[in-house]
Amino acid sequence: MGYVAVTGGQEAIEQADNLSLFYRTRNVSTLLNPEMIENQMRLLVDRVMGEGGLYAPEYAAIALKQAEGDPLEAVFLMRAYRSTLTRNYYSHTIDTGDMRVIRRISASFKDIPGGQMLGPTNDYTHRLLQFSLREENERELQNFVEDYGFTEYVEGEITFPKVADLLREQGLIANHDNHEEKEEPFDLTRNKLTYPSTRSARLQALARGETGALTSFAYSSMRGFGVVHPTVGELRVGYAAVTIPYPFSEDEEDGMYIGEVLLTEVETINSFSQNDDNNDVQFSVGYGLTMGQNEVKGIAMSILDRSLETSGEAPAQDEEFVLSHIDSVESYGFVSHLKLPHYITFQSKLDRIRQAQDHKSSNEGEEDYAGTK
Amino acid sequence: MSVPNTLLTKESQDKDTSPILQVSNLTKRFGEGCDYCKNHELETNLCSECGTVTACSNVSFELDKGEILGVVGESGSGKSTMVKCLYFDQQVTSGSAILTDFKDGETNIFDQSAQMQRYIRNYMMGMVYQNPHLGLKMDYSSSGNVAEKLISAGHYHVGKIRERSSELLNQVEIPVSRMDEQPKRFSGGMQQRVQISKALANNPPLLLLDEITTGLDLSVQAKVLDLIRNIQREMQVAMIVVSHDLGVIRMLADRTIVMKEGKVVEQGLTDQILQDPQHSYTQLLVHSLL
Amino acid sequence: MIKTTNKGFDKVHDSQQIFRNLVEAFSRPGKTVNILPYCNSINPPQGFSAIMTGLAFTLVDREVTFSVLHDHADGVEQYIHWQTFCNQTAPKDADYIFVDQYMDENAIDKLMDEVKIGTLTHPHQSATLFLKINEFDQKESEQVTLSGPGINGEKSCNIGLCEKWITTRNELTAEYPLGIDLCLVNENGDLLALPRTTKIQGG
Amino acid sequence: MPVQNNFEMSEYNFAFLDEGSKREIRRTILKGIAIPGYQVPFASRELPIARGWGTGGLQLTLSLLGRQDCLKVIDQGHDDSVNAVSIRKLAKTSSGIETTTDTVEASVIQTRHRIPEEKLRDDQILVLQVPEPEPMRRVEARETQTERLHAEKEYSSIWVRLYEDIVRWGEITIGADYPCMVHHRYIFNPSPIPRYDVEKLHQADGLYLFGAGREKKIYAVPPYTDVEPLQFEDYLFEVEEFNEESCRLCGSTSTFLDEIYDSSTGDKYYQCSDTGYCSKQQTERKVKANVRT
Repeated sequence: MGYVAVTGGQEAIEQADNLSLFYRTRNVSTLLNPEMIENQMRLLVDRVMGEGGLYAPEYAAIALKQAEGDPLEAVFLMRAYRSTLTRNYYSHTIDTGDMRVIRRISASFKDIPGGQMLGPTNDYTHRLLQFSLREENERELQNFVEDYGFTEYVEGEITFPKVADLLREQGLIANHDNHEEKEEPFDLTRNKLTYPSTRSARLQALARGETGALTSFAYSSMRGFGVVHPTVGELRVGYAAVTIPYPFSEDEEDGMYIGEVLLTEVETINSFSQNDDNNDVQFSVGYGLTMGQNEVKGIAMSILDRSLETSGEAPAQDEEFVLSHIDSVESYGFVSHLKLPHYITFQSKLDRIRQAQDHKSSNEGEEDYAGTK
Repeated sequence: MSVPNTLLTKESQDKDTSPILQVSNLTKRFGEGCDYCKNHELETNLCSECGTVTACSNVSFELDKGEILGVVGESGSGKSTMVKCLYFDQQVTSGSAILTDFKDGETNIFDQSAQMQRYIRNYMMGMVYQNPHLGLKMDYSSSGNVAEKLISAGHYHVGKIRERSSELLNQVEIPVSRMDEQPKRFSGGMQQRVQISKALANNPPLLLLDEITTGLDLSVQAKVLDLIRNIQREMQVAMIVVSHDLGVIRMLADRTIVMKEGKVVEQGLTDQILQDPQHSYTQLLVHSLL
Repeated sequence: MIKTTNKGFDKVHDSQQIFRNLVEAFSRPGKTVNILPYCNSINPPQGFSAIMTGLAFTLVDREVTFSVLHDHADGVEQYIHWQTFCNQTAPKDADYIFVDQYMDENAIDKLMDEVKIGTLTHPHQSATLFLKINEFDQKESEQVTLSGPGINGEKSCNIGLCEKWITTRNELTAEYPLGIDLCLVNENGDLLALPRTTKIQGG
Repeated sequence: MPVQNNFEMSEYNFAFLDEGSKREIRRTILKGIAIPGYQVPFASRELPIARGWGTGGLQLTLSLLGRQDCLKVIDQGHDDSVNAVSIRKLAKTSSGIETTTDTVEASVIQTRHRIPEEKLRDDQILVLQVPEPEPMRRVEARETQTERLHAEKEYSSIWVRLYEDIVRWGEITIGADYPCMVHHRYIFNPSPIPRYDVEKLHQADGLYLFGAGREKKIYAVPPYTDVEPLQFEDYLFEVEEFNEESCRLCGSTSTFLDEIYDSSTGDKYYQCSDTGYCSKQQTERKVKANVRT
């Protein structure tokens, strides 16, 4: 009975689960604990939080452990968990101007108010495989950390003006509609995205999109299938405070601090155009914002934000094409569903092809079309 | 069908004396419009205040059964926009159109829902575009294209669909042996003829023709025009023929309206207009023809 | 703040039961179901119907809007808002409308003139109307004949609606799929649904 | 040895989803029933099973389930297929309700690709998993366009596709997921059930709900509703043929059969795809045989 591979389903699944566990642990000398992942796989954790749409570093670390490091699977675990959470409050809009910045750079100006701040980055490090990591010494590392003398900025102590605001004050940037900013943002979790969508819906879909997919689409635009090839006005990484409306207050503005989140924010400056409202010639800005430190995604998002506001035939200008295909939970799920049995649909197809063959052979020598006889 | 066939008024009623289509004050603006352009007579169709283009401004006319009405004007005069509005490809800004055969013969078809407008298109109109790509599905067979119109009008018998397709394609001189070929493999003139047979498939009382000979060779043009004349004679279809070419209008149209900057500047019998044009713009057109 | 007085209402299981009864009623127009057992622990203010309140608890939250037509609508609306976080709105914008009040012909006309019937692209963006009636089997209401999806052939029954409701409702549902979905309840918790697909004749 | 992926019910909600999510799905279901065949958009939550693996159906099931329910889950007609097992397990663990493999016992049945052989009763709800809810996707890729086609009831393009099939192949070539017209208004995809199952939707006693999680659509076929597979007057809709073949286990000739090849001999044989029904038939046959002897 070779065919019925999936019977005994319950047992088979249990066996499969156990085998996964076996393969994950059989060669293990030291078990990973989620804390290690959270602290030592910082960028991966950030990526999983961003695509998972859930700011919870510890849970992202657990998800990564469970997924044996597969970010797609980890994102999926985060999203599924997120579906069980009741949403009680909507936070106030975060003010990234007040960010406690750990890194900010501008590619537009050499000097900017507040200065460039490289912060933690590998951008200028040679990509040489560091074999010394095999034998990293815990004691030495501890000494390094102690000696480094790192002091974190305290919230509100040091903030940086935004480069885009600098240009905006000079009337060089076309602001997005003011009414847009006042409108309640679209909630992708609670509404189906429909086209044409609002900008807030687009930004949300992009912020949750898969890093690789976003990067590819943005790259296509820069490379020639599109019109957006921007300059990074500013890229900043830092912590922003989150507040929710005070539940027992009638005044919506009354806030309650619930914590801070690490964000990457990117504003890219694009070609200029004539502003419809006041006929001024101004730059247009693309905006990217993602949870954690995920710079390439932030830039890609800002390119796509701008690209989707232009009209044209390129894939990256097609809202439905981009937004329908960047969510990893959807693409990953649907591609992998081909692993499921399709016996019935295949049987139905077999029936049709056999019929079609019969038609062909019985019509041999006559006209193709059965109805003209 | 959620749209019952009873929507068509009885043929038996005597309609010969009344027009089949009455268009009143058809207006189409591209842009918001402002107090200035809504309330003033503008020289051109572009509002200097708000930049709105009034493509059609209060266009009114009637069309009798079996009659061919010519609409002439240079490009940008609003004539194509006008027929596209009638075929619901464009939404009018204001105005009305009444089809005598639809409902009680007093209903403004522009006020109908998209679902109902689709019904009117499918059952009571045919359209031939300048560009065959707009009217045909190039990847489907030619007979499939004709079938599409027939199916839209409620025909679901493959044998009968094929009979009618071959009849129609034959009428426009497409050999029956090629009826299952894709139009993308045909020449421009042939494509235009397939488009005409598709538009005629549901025996529409009203056929709209938008610059259908533009871009065709002269000899092919003559053939297509002949075809239109024959169809009109045999089938008694009322037509609106839009063209920038007064020669085409002269060959086909009983009556003609002349459009400029979105407005009707002159209308009357085609012969009269050609012999004794009143408006200076018409005079210009007629002179350029001679 | 209004104190919660609904300790007895189980937001998980009672609303599940009410929902399943709604599914049954919507699937079989004209069939009467009963939801009293799941609503009788609710104590809404201002003499508002406990049955209506149970339906509101089952269906509305901050993602949709509702409207109440009642002699003391303000108090009731505030109560439902506090319980469900659902935003109250004018009937013309409401997704769910709860009518627990006598309405004369003019009032019916006014309401039915403005309720949402959806668009051809999004016909579901239309109002669901809950009407409280005294009895389905009233003397002044004549028998009507129902047909359409969910009904095996035809069904004759009393629905306790005056002619005005029926004619205005029929007008709103004339161009399917546009229309409203109607749900009738009485204080005993009996409930009967008339989705837009149901043809109502006679009455 | 430990078995992973078990979760403590106390850590999760009854029937997994939070009440707000259920409420949205429930509202959508009611609109779906009120507008048969119309694909009602909904937000669609991520679930612990992958998109494309029945998240639409599962969201419907989890929103329907109450403590009194008895659930049956099948995939390809099988209760024991891995996907069915996994979905049943999630529903059961998170709600504690009864499950069954007997169609007759179930109040809610979730299925992928089949409708059970035993006729759906008026107190049963069948939930179908839908990979691609849009019938017009066969001819139009864009959602904005397909929305408009449905709004205007403009279906000629899919009909022409069938016409072209006939011209080219002498028949309509669509296998499973055969498009149907419901209540004379909407064309819809019945999910990839075989054509053999399509007629069970027409004027049925029970309610059919369809859920597409990835595409975020829910639709319904209420009881006693007209469901007509697209067909021409002279080219009628045809169901799959098994040419007198019978199930090698229960002997049935009136059920949908799986075509199977023996792994060692390569011989072709047939077997009921509805395993629950098949085993019942086998038992009955045995009982009869025993009576005879």
